[in-house]
Amino acid sequence: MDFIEIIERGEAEIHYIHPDDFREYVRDKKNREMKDKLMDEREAVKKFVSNGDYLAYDFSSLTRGPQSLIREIIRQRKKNLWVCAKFTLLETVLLSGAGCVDKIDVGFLGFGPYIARKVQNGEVKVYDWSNGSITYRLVAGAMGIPFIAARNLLGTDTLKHSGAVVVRCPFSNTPTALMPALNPDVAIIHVQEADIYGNARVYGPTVATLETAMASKKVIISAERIVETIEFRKNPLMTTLPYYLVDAVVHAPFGAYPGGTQGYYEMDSEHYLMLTSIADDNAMQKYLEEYVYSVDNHEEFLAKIGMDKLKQLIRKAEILEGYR
Amino acid sequence: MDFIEIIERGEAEIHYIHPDDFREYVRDKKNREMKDKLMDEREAVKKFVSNGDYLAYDFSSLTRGPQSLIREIIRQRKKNLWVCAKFTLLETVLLSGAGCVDKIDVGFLGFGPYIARKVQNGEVKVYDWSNGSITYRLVAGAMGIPFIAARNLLGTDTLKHSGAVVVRCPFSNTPTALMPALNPDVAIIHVQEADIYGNARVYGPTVATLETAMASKKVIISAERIVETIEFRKNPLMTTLPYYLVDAVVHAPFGAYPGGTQGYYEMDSEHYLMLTSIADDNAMQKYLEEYVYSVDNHEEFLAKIGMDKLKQLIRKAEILEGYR
Amino acid sequence: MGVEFTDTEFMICNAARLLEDYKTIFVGWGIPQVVAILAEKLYTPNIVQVFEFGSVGHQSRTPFLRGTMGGPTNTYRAIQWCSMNLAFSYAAAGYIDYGVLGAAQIDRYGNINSTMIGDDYNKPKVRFPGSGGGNEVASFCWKTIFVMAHEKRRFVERCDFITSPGHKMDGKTREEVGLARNSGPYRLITSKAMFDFDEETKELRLIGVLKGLTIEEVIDDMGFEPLVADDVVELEPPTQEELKLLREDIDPYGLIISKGAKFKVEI
Amino acid sequence: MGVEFTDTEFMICNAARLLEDYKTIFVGWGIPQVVAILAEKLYTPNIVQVFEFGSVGHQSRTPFLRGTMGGPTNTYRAIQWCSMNLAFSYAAAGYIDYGVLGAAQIDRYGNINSTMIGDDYNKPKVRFPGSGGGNEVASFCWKTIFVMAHEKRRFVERCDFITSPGHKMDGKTREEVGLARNSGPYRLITSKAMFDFDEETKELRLIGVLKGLTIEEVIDDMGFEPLVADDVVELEPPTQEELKLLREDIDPYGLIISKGAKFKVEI
Repeated sequence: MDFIEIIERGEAEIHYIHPDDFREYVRDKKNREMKDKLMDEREAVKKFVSNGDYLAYDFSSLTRGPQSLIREIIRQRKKNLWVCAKFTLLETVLLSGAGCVDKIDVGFLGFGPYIARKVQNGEVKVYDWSNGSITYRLVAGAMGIPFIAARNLLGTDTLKHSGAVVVRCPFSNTPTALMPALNPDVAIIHVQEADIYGNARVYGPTVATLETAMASKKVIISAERIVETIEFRKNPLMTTLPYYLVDAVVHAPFGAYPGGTQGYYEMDSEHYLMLTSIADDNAMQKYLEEYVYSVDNHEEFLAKIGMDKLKQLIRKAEILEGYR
Repeated sequence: MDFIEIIERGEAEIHYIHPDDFREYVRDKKNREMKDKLMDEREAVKKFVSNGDYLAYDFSSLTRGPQSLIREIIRQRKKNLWVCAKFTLLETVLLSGAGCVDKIDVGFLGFGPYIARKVQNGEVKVYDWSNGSITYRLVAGAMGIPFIAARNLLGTDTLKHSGAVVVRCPFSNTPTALMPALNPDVAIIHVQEADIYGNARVYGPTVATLETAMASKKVIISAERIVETIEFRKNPLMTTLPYYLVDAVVHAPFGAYPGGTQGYYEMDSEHYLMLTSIADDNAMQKYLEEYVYSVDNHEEFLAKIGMDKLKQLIRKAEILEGYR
Repeated sequence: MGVEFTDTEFMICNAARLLEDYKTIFVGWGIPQVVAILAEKLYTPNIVQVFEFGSVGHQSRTPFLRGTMGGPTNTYRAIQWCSMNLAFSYAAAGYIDYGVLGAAQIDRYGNINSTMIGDDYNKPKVRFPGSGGGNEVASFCWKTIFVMAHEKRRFVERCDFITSPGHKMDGKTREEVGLARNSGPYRLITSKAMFDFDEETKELRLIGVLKGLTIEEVIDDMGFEPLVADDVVELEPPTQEELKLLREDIDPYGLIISKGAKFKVEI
Repeated sequence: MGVEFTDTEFMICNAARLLEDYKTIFVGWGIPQVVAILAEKLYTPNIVQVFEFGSVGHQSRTPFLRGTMGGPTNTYRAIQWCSMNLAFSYAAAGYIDYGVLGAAQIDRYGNINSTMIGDDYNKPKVRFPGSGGGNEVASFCWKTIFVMAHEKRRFVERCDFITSPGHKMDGKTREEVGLARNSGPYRLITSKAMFDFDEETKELRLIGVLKGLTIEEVIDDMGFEPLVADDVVELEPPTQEELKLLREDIDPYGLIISKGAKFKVEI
């Protein structure tokens, strides 16, 4: 029989959905109607994040991260999440600290001793990939293909502890890694502009906004600003996400706080340092109590941060070029 | 031994370069220096199109096609080209009529009886793919991977006559087509705006502008307008091609004529009808003599078309929204 | 009182009536574009068109200009302009509901040929443009609608060349060859009739004939005998409203709609 | 006369001096960013930075703000903002010349560990962030430069975990495991020395030591004995010009450059 040699198989458990099953989900649940999807964080997370979900987010707690949604997930005490931690920093730490997370696919598991100890103690299970391989997996998920070929991870222990498979390429005869498609259950994404239907625009580097949204069953976006649909139609090249990828739109000014959002506000370095200095569960629970559990919603959280601080952060965001 | 079953192999000869060879070409020949690459069609084609090259172009003779470059290739009587005819119309017909072409990878071999007869007579050899599979091949070539998985062509004679290979996916167990990467020798692309270094901006649908340029060894772009580099830096999301992908920049107003270019001019339907009515070699050679061989360059060609006609076509292009 | 119309007008109107509102539709060049525009104007104002070269949700201006599919009027006020890869990826991942395609030949399982006629691939009797994006539309979209002139020679037991997949290819099902589950041919609209595909056997099944024609007349003009539904309906000819839109607004130069034989039906 | 500087300042300056002008460089978070900015200001004004999250050819503003790698100052006036997939694709297809990466451990073939310390993957003694984009940088870029504090425990015969590939992994060459031909580790810059990799054996080879240190002192602080070049050079400490730029312009808050032990060298 004609065959291709399998050279190596990574040993990780993978979150994997047959592309046909994903397609059928998309057919049945992703609405092609332009309907008003505006809701607050509470409703969006209640409706679209379930215990046990595989959760992806785009960009980081430094920049344009979906922090108000992360806090709401914690506030609703979601459990047993499997988190896709690619190019992310404190989100995964906070979610783990709050006991929401069982498993983490690691691109970059930043940072601080707190999360490291959770892994060392076996409180969360990690699978090692890389930012590139997780991105490729999302690309495959978005393209509706069962896997994608790649030339990274090869030769490393990262590959052994990932879920990639290495085969001999039938065209080039070169060992080639196959990355299984990744179709998260839910993605949360913060953007600068969206309309009430979910058309969305990201300014600045786009990381994997589009691929993540396309590949995910449920998509919640939060937006600094809600704009009219005509804004997208006037400049269609700037549309990052078409509405039919999106299930919920949350209007969340300062939604990326304590990180920054380009064209709106800079990150709050002091709050950020407070977060990175959390070293034990005591400090973590104290932080969560003060900034998440004890506040009812994002608006109350912002009130606690205070307008003076927010005004300072807006003041620092003087560079608008490229973000309008 | 652990293996993946090969279910079917397409029989076509393929243009294929080992990804390592393409990488080394890129390392040695694609200059990362921002140097002035402005030249006219004659110099660009002379320097960067060789007999026997595998030639790709983006978009069609209807819209934003690189027609002044196509005419120059004919004028220089290039031979034995292998043409990537994806989403293209009259370009391939003209190149074949001029005797420049030996082989065609077919996405869409439009149109008219003239090219059909060339195929029927065996004057050009065709390999059948599809617009999607050729695009996927270019995506793989651009990503530096040896192949890409896909779920098209399956079950068809198109697959049998393509160069795709069908394997059983090790993750989903589903038969999956593998499309070999495509790295053309040369790509010619028409854009709205470029700087002298090759940074380029396309307005409107982008087809596979970026993937084609990334995947190709040599890239010639022609541009309606040459702009300052700062125009790209002020709005980096709108950059379609970064300069280091590009070898030559040709300033070619009306470079897509008789097709149109969005935001500049509409297509010339009369000239186009004249072209589509070419049914035999007599008519073809007469056209080529009058509009290609007997004129020295693009500017002379435009003079033959006449300012009255060009002005009419500019007049018709009233929609600027989205193209500025 | 009678209505006069062309083959093409009949096919366009019947295809347009089939579409659902609030759905995405992958639109090919030419006839499918006119179908989508007519549907948008009359029946499904919120349908979302997708063009393979990278345009999503545009609101095509009229008059329809055949030559400039990528141009400003046809891609006017799109929701997104993107790459061909992305347009096909939307379809591959299941986001595109309908596809509309033309065909030169069709067989009883909905395989279509748009590549060549003849029995020698290297010496075709007739050579067509090939797949274009047709293979992807037929492979990826949930429901593909074919539009084809009703001529005996176009209905064949086995396409001279299967360009784009139907429900069964040489005995193998779509799932067996790896195509997406539950996708595939949905309707065939010809200049005389409409067909679906039997749920069990996946064979072409006559479900409607142009008003004034008999089932026998329709089948006589086919190269094989299709299944026939228990309740074959009469297909209404184009309405005055449809024809007025087509002829005065959408395609006043008759670039598309004037093609094909002329019919006259008493109404 | 003497000059005082930190480990980090030494590594940054030596890495910056290594770069070539008119080349592309894949820049990681933190130290690599400062290397690129210093190089741009002093040595290679036309170097083209690439960030993994999708920024090409930006001209980072100073002062450097550690926290906002994706923010407006660090990605200022880029040539292109794009996706992570595209940034890595540029590297995979051969368009990126240099990469700059940190490491927790390195072995003699340039394999690096940034994942975990210990012999049980499931119960690591120390857990680090993992690959991030490091695996891609080390897999795809033509020449990767590592920057690492010079500590005995960091030089190991076999990394506890090979996060990103060097020249030979457990006896297999890069080509044998499928990595891109002629790519890979180029230099290791530590707080005391510089290494290349022997052309034949691909082993780590000492080629420079910080002025004032001996070869023996450097090797004593390593967990294995490296090859030693015939002509080991003296590495100049940071110049006044470099330090002034680093301390007054690029990193006045000492977010990056203040880290590590302090050295004083007579000049």
